[in-house]
Amino acid sequence: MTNTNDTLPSGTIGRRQAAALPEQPPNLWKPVKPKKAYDTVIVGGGGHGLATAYYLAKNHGLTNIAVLEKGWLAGGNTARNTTIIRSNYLWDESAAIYEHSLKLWETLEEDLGYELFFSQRGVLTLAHSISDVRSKRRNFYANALNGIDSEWLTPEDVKKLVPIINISPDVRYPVLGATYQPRGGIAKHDWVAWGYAKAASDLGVDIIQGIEVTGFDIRNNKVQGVHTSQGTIATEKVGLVAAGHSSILANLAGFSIPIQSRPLQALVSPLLEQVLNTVVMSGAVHVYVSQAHKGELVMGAGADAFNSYAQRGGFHVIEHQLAAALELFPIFSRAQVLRTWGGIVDIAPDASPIICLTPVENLFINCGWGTGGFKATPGSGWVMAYTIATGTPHELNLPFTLDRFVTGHLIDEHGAAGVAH
Amino acid sequence: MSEVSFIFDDKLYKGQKGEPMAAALLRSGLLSITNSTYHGRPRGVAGLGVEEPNALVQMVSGTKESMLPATVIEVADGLAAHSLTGIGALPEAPDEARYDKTNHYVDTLVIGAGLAGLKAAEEYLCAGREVLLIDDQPVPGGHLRHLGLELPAALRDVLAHGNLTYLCRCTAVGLYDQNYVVAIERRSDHLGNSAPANRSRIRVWHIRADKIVLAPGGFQRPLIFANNDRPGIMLSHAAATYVAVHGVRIFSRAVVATVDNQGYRDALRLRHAGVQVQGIYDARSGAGGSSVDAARAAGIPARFRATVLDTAANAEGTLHSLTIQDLDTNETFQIGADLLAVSGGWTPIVDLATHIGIKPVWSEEHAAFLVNHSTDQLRTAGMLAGDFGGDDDPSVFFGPALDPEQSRYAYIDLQRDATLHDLRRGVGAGLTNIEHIKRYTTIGTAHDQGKTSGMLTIGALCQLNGNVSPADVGTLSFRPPYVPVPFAALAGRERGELSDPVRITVLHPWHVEAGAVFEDVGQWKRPWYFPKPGESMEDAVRRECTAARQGVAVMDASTLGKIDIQGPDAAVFLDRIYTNIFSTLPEGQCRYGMMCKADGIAFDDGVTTRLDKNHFFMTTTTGGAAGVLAWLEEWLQTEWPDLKVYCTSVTEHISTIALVGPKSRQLLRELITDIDLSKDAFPFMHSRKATIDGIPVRIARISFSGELAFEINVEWGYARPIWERLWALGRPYDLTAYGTETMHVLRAEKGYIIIGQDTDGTQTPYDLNMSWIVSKKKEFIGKRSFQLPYLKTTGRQQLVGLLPENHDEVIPEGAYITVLNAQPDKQGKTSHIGFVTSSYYSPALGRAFALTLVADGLNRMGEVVAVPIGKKMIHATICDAVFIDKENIRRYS
Amino acid sequence: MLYIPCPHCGLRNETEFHYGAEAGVSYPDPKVMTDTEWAKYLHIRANPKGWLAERWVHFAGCGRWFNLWRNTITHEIGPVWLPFTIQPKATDKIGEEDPKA
Amino acid sequence: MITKESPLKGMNIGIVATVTIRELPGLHTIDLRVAPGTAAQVVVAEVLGIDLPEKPGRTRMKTVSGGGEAHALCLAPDWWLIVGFGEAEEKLAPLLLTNDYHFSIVDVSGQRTTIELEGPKVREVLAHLWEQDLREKSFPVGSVSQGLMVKAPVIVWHIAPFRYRVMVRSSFALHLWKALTDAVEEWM
Repeated sequence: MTNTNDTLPSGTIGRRQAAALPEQPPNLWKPVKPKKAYDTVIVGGGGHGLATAYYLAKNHGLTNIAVLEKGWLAGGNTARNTTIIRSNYLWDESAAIYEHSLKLWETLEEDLGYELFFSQRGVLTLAHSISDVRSKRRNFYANALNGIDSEWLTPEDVKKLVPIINISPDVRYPVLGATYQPRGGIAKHDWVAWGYAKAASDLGVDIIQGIEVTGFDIRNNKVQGVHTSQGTIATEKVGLVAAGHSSILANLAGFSIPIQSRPLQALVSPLLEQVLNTVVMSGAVHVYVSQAHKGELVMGAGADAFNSYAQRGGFHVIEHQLAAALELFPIFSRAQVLRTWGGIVDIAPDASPIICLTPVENLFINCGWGTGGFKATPGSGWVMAYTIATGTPHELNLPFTLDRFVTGHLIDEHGAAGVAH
Repeated sequence: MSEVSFIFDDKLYKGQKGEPMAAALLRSGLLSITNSTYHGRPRGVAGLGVEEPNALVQMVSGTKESMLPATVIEVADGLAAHSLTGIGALPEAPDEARYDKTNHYVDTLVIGAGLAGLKAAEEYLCAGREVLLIDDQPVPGGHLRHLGLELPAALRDVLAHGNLTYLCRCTAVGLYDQNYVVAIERRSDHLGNSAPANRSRIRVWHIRADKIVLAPGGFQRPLIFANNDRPGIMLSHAAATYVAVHGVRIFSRAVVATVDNQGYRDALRLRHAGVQVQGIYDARSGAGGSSVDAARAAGIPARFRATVLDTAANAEGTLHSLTIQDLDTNETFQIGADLLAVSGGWTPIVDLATHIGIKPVWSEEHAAFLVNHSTDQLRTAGMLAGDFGGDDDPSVFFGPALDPEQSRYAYIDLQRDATLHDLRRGVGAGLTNIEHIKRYTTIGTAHDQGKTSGMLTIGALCQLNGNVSPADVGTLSFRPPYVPVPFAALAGRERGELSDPVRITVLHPWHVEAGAVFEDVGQWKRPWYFPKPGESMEDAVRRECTAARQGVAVMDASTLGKIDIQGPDAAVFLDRIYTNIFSTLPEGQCRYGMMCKADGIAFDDGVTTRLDKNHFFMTTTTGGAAGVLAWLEEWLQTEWPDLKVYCTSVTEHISTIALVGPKSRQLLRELITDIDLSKDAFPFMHSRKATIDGIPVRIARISFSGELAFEINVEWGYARPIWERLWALGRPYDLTAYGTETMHVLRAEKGYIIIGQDTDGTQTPYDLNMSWIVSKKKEFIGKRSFQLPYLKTTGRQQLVGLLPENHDEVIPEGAYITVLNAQPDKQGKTSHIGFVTSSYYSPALGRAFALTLVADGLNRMGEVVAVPIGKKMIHATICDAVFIDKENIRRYS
Repeated sequence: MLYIPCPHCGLRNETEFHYGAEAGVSYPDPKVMTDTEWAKYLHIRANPKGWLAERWVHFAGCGRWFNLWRNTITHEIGPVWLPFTIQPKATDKIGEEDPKA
Repeated sequence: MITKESPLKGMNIGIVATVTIRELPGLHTIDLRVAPGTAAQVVVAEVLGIDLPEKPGRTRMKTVSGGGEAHALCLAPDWWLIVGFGEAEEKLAPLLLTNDYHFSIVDVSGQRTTIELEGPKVREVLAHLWEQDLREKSFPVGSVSQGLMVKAPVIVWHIAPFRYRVMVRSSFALHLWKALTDAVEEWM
């Protein structure tokens, strides 16, 4: 459901009615203390972890579950992304899982009974050179075969959709065309996590903040519990869903994963009159922009080159990105950068996720979403819940194993995606 | 100071040049400036600088920047603005202003030119350091300016010191790792219409300093009470400054509500400026200090344990009267006032310090979060370090206890219209972490990023959580930039043609004159095709192709990467780098080679010539040039230091001209007379030195078209004259220039791949039907990966040709291929067997054709397949990927 | 914008360098590798929280590869060393715990 | 008669009150690669008759036949750019053939285009585009450094007081020229 109407009285001076967010529900998740034992422990209280807990409870009837969050709920990448949602990925395996996710998005507000500002305003992916056009068109044809809504737009079509975009052939990297996914869009990130948290909590899931997992109780290569900053918690199954800390947790459990953790920055402007009703992405010049419901421009930058857990990146990345943005949107010249921030993205060698069993029995891992995690939240939680509940991967996450790095069966979204916000 | 006039909300105002617009508006009696964003309540100026939560304006003059606080805009002639309700607008008109950047290195950077900053600067100057002093105000002195005081002479000397650079109107917006600061200097807005055209409006400073001193000062806090947002309610320091320094004379009856001695100091200033101060209501149970005594001596009634509970407004919505509450008896009474000056204590500006992860520490003594930090690299000073000056003993008090109804109008974040009520709901919803409260209430997310509301939120949470200490609640996280910065400033000069380098060959001007249409290949501009007047692209490409196949055509191949490789181990080295063998290559001969990464995936290819035993000349793809050289260096430096090899890029030292076609030898004979170009004397894939008018050139019989072809390699600077001469000689041959499109058609007709077009980063040489190039005899990078299960499975996609049934139908590149009559499954998915990588019309074949990657393609020869294009279904036949001259007679001719 | 100490050119902005991930992962003998061992060489690199011994190349300057210790939480930069020389401890300069020690 | 043509042909010398920008066409340069501290380095230096500074960033000058100036610019521990020394190649060629010494020489005269900037504000102008430290104490006369200028690979060479040479990869020459002439805008 697309929500654009305001629910609070609005200011009248100035050129625009102020759109306000509706009041949040009077209750979210129940504050609880950790129990001595659970059937399943989810490590990581971000969107993916909360969604995993929710689907374990809802789809598989497992409610004796704890979600353990080191910091504050959804304070990691869930709070730090650009909220872009789409499913028009190149490879069949990727398209399948992201499309599954998008289908879940389309009913999520009803499902959770929570306003998420899920807005299917469409996602444009621009092409700026002939080879860029070639690969984007391939993407478009691939989507068509996979039953994913996708259109190919000429620069003129793009201009109709986004009147403020500059399609002049004279700019350094002119717009030569674009793929368009009408069902793509954005949602309000914090509320997605809170919606899952509330729904999971209502189903009896324990959500515990400020508790850090310091190790695992593993006997006969089988996980028996987790050691935490608040003591050991016994459990039969553990799901690691802690983007930005996956390598650390895997090492604690005694195995290595092919993940590098990098800073990924984003920024937001002050409230502005609506000028952009579509999500615009351009991997070639690293511009990922949408205008949120309240009116702020939300932009994503490219990932920094080096490993870091500092949740901050280099300012030069922001500067180059804004230069590119102004070539595309001259009207942004006087928009202001209000706030910049960084998340920690776990990037696998093929820029595809890892959702699978691990060398440790009953220990499952979900990581490596790179820059694409937010859009995958429902689908990721859904297949992770299935994998944990049944002990076997769902066909949707079957290709996304750790084993693929040994067999060589990578799902290389690098060539296709660049930075796949 | 001179008087200027400016326009606000379409009315003319007078002001003193350089004073804040807020001061001029107040002096003229404009109390209510705008309505609030969501609640639509009247709001007026409440602060003194960037912390201002209400008075946001959009410039109508100049660059029309939006969301600027009237408290920081300096009035000048010709300036015009209008009020905003907290939502900015992006003007359509192009931004004509100039924005630039500079890079600056200095021994010591001092941020903040208040007393603390100036004293620090003096200290480092005395120690012989060079100092850069930046400050966001138009004049130095910090609070002195607000007090209307002059700088002491000693500090004026600091500013005059030869080793000091002082930048005013320059705001440090971000502190980054290794003492890197980004600062924004606003350089022309204050000049109004007298700003020079060539002066950049905003300059971004990238500053790297050995030592940084943070002396940013602080913001005064408001208090939380019902209806605390009315015009006429101001921070006491702001009110006193507007009245005492800027001559605002619109207030007659003032009341001061305070929790520190600042309230007394400001009450005195108001009083001295002729404002009747009816009372100071101090929430503390008592306080000493000179300012308290002075206020008493001045006869200003002061009362402890009392504060403001609520306010009332007159018809215009501006302050009319207050309800004062005795905090011991809870008795209340009314008092009339048109100015309420509030002093809730000071909040040091911790923002920059927290940018690099320094955690502020709560000080009960100062009733504030401090950063008292001192290392070799970074030091804090002034208020931030706990030096509040004055005679203060502040207390922790944020406001009286309010009932639910009152809390609906007790504003914490005035920009976001977020109230104590909203905050209570958040706590009620089970939220404990301040970051959750922020997101639940949107407090601190507005234009001012919580500069005044942040501490109020912490204070309110302390009360709601049972009077815990702010230390337990912690601060909100601050992120760059400290104040909003226009996109244009951060883009700087990186606009238009300077937004990214345009790389061109030395022949580029000729191509332009010849009317070439260009394509971007990475940063290069390459001629795509050369249309004659009236020709379509299709016409031009067909003409160019035909010339190359039947006559003689020429192209500028200078963008190819070129690497000079020398040393006794050069051949061994190439054997390890390339999948095929180069040590057996005779001197003076060329060989096509392919490179894989360690994962076995093809990543670059090109022809390498052995100039002599220990000397090779490698060419790479245009896009791969830098990557390949880096790849070679990485292996030499980090794995094989024992190999005696040196690699040198000569991409732009050597220009390459490709002469192609059955008549190319004839034409070349006229240009090159000192070597025998005959088939036998100069066979295919051989290289010869020659001269043209004494200019040394190297000729190679290399063909990317399958035709008889020669490459002329010559020093960059000589390429244009030689190209010109070739054209003069070529006229009788109808010499034709061709671009990248024709090059692609010609090579595709021969089944020659282009890495990056016919590959997508998942193909091994085997997949490209090039097992012949993979040496079985030797080790090379990537070989091991060919043994990985998935890379040796049968049925992998392989490079094959495709011929559409309809000869004129050029299949779109990127299109997917299915078996005949493929049907979608229940999820609407249709499985495919591959896709089209290259597709063109071939004049030579008189039909369209394509190169494709098809699963098990080599075993599907002759199979008719389908290519769905939307509703349309193209039928085509899989065939060998070589379409022309399979026997290679032409290139050998 | 990290300020990276090139052992040959001195301190330079991060934009002059390319990142090379974990240091000290040398090319193994492919002939004796199991698929699993080979995959480890291809894809597994250290990704610790804290001190990381990593490779950089000063591509825009001298073009040389080198190694340094960097703290992935604080971005503090520790000792630098050249390929094929003894790897110092992160503690040599800063007095932090060396994860590999 | 064939004469060289510069990538900046037709670009007028940009002169403003405070800075002069001009191209120095036809500068002869070769890349010399030889391992430091080896016999090869000693012999090469002897044959060239110019000592090779061992620290990247340093330069040496010698006057050559005809009174011209030749310079050796140390770009990396084993990499020198030899500027204005036409005979260098033929002097070293025989030594290379002996195969007794491992080094390489490559004529790269075309690889880079040299732009010279001079004037009282030259450092301010360069600071707009050059991220490295130009302070006298960090980059005195005689220093050389490689880096990126408006994303173009360059060698910046402080050849004399208030005089700098920027040697840019030739395909970027026009791009850099435009950026430099833009950067002087405010220093007119």
